[in-house]
Amino acid sequence: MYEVIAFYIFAISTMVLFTITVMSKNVLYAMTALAAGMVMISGFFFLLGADFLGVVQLIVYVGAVMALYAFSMMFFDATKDIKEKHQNPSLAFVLGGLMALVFVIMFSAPIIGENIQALYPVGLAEGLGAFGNAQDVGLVLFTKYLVPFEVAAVMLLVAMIAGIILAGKKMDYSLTECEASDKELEDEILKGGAK
Amino acid sequence: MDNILSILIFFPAIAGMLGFVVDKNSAKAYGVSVAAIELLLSLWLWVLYDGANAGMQFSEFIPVISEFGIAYNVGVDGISIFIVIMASLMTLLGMISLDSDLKKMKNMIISLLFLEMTMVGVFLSLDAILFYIFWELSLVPMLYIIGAWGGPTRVYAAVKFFLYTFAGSLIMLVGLLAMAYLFQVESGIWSFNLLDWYTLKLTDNEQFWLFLAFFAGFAIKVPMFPFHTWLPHAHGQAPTIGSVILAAVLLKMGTYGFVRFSLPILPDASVEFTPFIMALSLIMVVYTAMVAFAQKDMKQVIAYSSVSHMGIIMIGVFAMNAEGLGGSVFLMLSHGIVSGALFFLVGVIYERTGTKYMSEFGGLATVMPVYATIFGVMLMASVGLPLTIGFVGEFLVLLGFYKVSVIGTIIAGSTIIIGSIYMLALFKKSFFGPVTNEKNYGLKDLNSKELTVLIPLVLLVVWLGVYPKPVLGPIDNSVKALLVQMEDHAQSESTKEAIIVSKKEVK
Amino acid sequence: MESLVYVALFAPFVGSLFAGLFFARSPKTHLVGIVASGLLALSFIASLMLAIHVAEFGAVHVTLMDWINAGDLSIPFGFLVDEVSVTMMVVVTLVSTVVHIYSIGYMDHDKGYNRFFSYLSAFVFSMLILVMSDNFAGLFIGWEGVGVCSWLLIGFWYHKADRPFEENPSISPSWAANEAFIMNRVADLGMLVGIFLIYWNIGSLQYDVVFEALPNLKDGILVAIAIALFIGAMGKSAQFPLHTWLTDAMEGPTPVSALIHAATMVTAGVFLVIRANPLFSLDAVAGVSFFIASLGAFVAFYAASMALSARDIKRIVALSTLSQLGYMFAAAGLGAYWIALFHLAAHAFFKALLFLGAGNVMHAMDDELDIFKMGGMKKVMRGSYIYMGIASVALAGLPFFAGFYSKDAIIETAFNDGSFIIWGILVITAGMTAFYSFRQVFFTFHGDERYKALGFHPHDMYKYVLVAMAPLAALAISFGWFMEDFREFITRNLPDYEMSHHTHHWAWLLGLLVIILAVTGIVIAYKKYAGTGKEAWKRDEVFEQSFIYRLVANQYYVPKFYDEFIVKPYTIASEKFWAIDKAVVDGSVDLIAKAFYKSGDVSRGMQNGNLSSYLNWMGAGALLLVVAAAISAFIG
Amino acid sequence: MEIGIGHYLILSGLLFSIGFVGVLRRKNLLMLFFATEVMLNAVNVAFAAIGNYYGDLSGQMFAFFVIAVAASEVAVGLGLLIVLYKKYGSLDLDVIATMKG
Repeated sequence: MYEVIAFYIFAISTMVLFTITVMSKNVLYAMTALAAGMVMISGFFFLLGADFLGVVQLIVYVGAVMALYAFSMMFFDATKDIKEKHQNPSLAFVLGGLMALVFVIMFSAPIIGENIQALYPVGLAEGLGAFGNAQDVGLVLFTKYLVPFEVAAVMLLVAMIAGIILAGKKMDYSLTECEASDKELEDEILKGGAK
Repeated sequence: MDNILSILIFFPAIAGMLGFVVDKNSAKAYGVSVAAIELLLSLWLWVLYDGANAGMQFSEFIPVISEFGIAYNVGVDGISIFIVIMASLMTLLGMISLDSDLKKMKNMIISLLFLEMTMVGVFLSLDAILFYIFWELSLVPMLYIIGAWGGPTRVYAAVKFFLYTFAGSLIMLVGLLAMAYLFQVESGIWSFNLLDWYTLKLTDNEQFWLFLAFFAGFAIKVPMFPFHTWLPHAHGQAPTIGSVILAAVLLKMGTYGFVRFSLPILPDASVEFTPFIMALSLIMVVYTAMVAFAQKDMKQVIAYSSVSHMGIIMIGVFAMNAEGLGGSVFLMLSHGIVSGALFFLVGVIYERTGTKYMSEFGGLATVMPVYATIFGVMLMASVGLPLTIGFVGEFLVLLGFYKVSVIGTIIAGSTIIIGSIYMLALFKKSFFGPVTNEKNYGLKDLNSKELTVLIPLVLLVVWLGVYPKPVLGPIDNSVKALLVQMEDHAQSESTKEAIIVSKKEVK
Repeated sequence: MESLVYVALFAPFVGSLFAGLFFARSPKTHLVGIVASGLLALSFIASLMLAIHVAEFGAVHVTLMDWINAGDLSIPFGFLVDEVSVTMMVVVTLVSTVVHIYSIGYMDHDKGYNRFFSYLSAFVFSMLILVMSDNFAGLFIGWEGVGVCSWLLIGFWYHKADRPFEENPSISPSWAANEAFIMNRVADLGMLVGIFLIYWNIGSLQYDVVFEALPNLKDGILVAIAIALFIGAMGKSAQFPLHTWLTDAMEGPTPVSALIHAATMVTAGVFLVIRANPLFSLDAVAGVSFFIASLGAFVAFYAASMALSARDIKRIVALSTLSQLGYMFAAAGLGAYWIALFHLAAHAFFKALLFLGAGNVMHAMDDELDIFKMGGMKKVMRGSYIYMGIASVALAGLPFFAGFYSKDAIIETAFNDGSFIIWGILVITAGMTAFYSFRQVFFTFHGDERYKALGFHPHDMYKYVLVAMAPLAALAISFGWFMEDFREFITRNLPDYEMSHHTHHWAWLLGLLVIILAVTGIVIAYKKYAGTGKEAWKRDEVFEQSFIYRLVANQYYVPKFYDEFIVKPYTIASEKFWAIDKAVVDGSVDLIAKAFYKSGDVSRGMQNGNLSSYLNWMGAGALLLVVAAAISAFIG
Repeated sequence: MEIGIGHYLILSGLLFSIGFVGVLRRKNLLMLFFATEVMLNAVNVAFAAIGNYYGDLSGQMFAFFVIAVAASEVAVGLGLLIVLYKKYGSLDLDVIATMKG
């Protein structure tokens, strides 16, 4: 019963929060709503018994990703409202609505649900369930999904470096004035050389 | 000289490659000498060729992709040898005819040499893939020649020429691949060797579709009605040399394809399709001849007449007897020489006056008697006067086709009437009557360069008209062998009945 | 004997090459004319020797070399000199020699003098191939060869401009040349079909093989062959309805008209029928033969009627040629081949003479052709007057002249055959012939000197030209005297034609009837046209407006009909086809190309560079995929 | 009333659609990033739900990797956004329409 109540609370709140994210004109509002929505999502994970995933969601998304957004926001002018021109304002809603409709029809039809079967029921078949979710995840992650895990790790490293390089290039002056300052720099060097 | 065929194919290409480093001013001399050597080589091939032997000679076989049976496989028989000689002759004469202050002369020479390689390659290939490669490659230099040296709407004409023929030959490629697949299914090994394919017996249904696929490629090249409209555009815009090569050699690839592929590989379908081909060809003969009559532009008359004559060649191919088939192979040569010469002649007057419209001329015979005489000779050859080259082929084709259809022969035979109508009308409008255009009074008669080009053609026209035996003999032998092969290969009784094998012995 | 055959055949060819290759561009020189004439004389002598040889030892058959060998077909360059061909050879070379010599004088002032001899000799060469060949393909070579030479010679004065039909019914030499060539080609198609029929049913084109195999063929095929070959003959011999080119061919120089369009080429059709007599005398093709005879009789009358009103001196002669060709076909169709050949030879002599005489008149009158503008010229042109008189008498068929024997024999044949309608037509035509040929003579040489008012100063031809014409005149008079010898000679090869007793009985009466008619015609012509002073001829404007006169003067409107119902529709159809070609055939191809271009142009709007709109497109695509997934999930 | 897999899937679909609307609607690049995050999270929920209801950890694993990918995407993407912003002074797609063909 609590599960049901929790599900509906989480469901309603995520939907509302994400709608705010999508519709809001203010970046800060949108970001805040997104972060809140992420927290609510982690609630689903706990509900589903994926404790480790829920924790990761909180740490990575709500913590790291949102922090990244927040920091990057410092580069943009976040106080102003975002002005967007919409040529076909209704188009997005029509398409989105259609998409939602299709999903609802698809998933509410019993035929789909019956066709979904577990191909590799890891937890049950190997009796992992006994230790709790975090241990199970660890076991699977470092055995069956070891290679993807390592690849993901490398990827994260690469992404981190890339992020630093892209964002951190010539941090000390504005890129828009880049050419002008380049010239000044050159001039200075030339003068120095001449001296 | 075991590999004379390879030398024939690749000598112009290598020479063309070297042509890039030749000095701009000596480019023409270089091109002429290369083409002359090539012609001598092809004549040497004729000397070595054993006319009594009907089969493939000087064959070379080098496996290239052996898993799929693709090989470098060339050979020559009576059907192809003379077309090769004609191709090299036409290239040489074309080079000689080039105006020495043509812009980008070096590019022209190199294009022509590459074109020569592809032309010779097409007629000598015995491997379907090799054939296809040369077939498609031949488009490229021609596209460039039309596109770079052509008239005002040259790009349109060149692109149309390229895309139209390319679309057809892609369908043909599908047919070739399907054929190889069927061969693999039947025999367990992959082979693109034509001589292997000749032995394969296919069902009616397979033959039907394969014939259509080949037809798409060949018919557009011929060009058969109603796929002919690229040709007048191409001729109208192409420079003289382009028109000459196009009419003399490139069109023959189509009819040659029918002889080399459709007939022997798909005998039953060929017989089955004969009424269809006949209908198209007859429309082609009569309709385009009438369209030719309506033209105002001299070159277009000749272009349409080309189409009309190709119709005669087509019905000869599908006559299914030695007279008709041999005649049509001979007619390929004679049409090449005659229409080539006619395009040269139109080029001469175009070079002098800058126009091709007949209304601008009139009375040219008074001003340029030698020109008019040579034009007259070619005109008579074109309308198929006995003792000129045009008659032998046309007579044999009509004779052979008579066995297939009497009405068809009478309709096709009307070419001797309507052919002379448009040709004589052209001659009258341009050459007879008083000199109507004052500008034409000062026109110079043929100069020595033009005579060098035209005199050999005139001699050929007369020589092969009076004494066609040296050429007709080998053609006849190979054609008879082809028909025997077709009859052995045919499956239905009606096909065997339609194919008439000569009573005389075939070696 | 072989060498003689080759000498006879190739001497004119050598003459043609001599004139054509070495002197084509050099100014006129009499050397060319003399050499060409000399070579022709050589050819004539060789032919004559061959004739003697044939008379003594029989036919000569030589094969020069192979021509076409393909499949089972084998055509050699073979030449057969037998009684029939040697007769033709002698006639052709004799007339040609005279015409060549004549041309030296006639073409004296023409710039194209050398060219003319080249063409003329080439024509004789082709004609000799035609008559000497031993197979149908060889015949066809000559057949087409004379066609081309005729084209070249009719259009000899190619530089003349076109004039409207009303001014000059032949429009221009080049137009007339093209007309002749194309009309002949129509007939040649028939000939070709005949050759194909022969080949596929017999397997050879050699005369001897073919004629031997003919009786074994089915009737239908025989009739088809006969019809096809006769269509060929109709074109060359200008039989109705392919006759209009012959009168227009008079645009060529007069020696050409004399040689080609009177004596030799136009008789090729008759020659073909005579040559193929084993075919045409078969019972199975009796219908075709009778048709030939009937058509011949019809053409004889038809042409003669047109000649009655013609004003153009050459046209009159041309129409009389047409009429006489009709006689020949009538004889050949009725099976009297040797009589046809005899008339052919006799006609060649007197008609060539007549033409050359007309040429003299033209030459004197600065190429004026209208006989209304002549008159009383016998004083200034005595030689020509005599020659034309002789020729006209021969043509009219007065006793003891060549035409009398041959024409009378034909009329007798028709009577003997029981074809009284043909007979009647031929008899009436004989009267008309006498009238119009003497109308011409009287118009030209008698009556008032109308030319003086128009400022002409006529003078007779060179003496040597008149001398050269003498052999023709002699033969026009005397050829008929050798009728029995000729019959004996020729019937060794051709079937004899015997008159029945009944006919023999009536023969003198028939002859008398024809003579009376002819004399009547001449007398009427004399009364009407030969008077001077008060009795002089005057134009009868009222009569010229009458329907019959106009019908005849306009050649029964046949040229108009051709122009209106063949030439114009053909031209219009060609133009229409061209329009269709551009709009429909080419248009549909371009339409495909345009469709691609258009679709590209339309879809280019998607690539506006705005990521947001790309995202919209992507979203729509994603939605589509989801829908597709949903559908496939529900279905599958 | 039992919460079954269907509930979660429908929820996931709805959330995905919300993100989808965002992707279609927004023209600010940063907001587009937010919308994609929404979509990714929606999918994660579905993965986790399926994994749970079928006793298979693979669902969670996928969600886990999705989070990893999303994180790296954000890292690189934000770097690029900064560069873009410095270049154009705006993140509006209508302004950065340089891909016009």
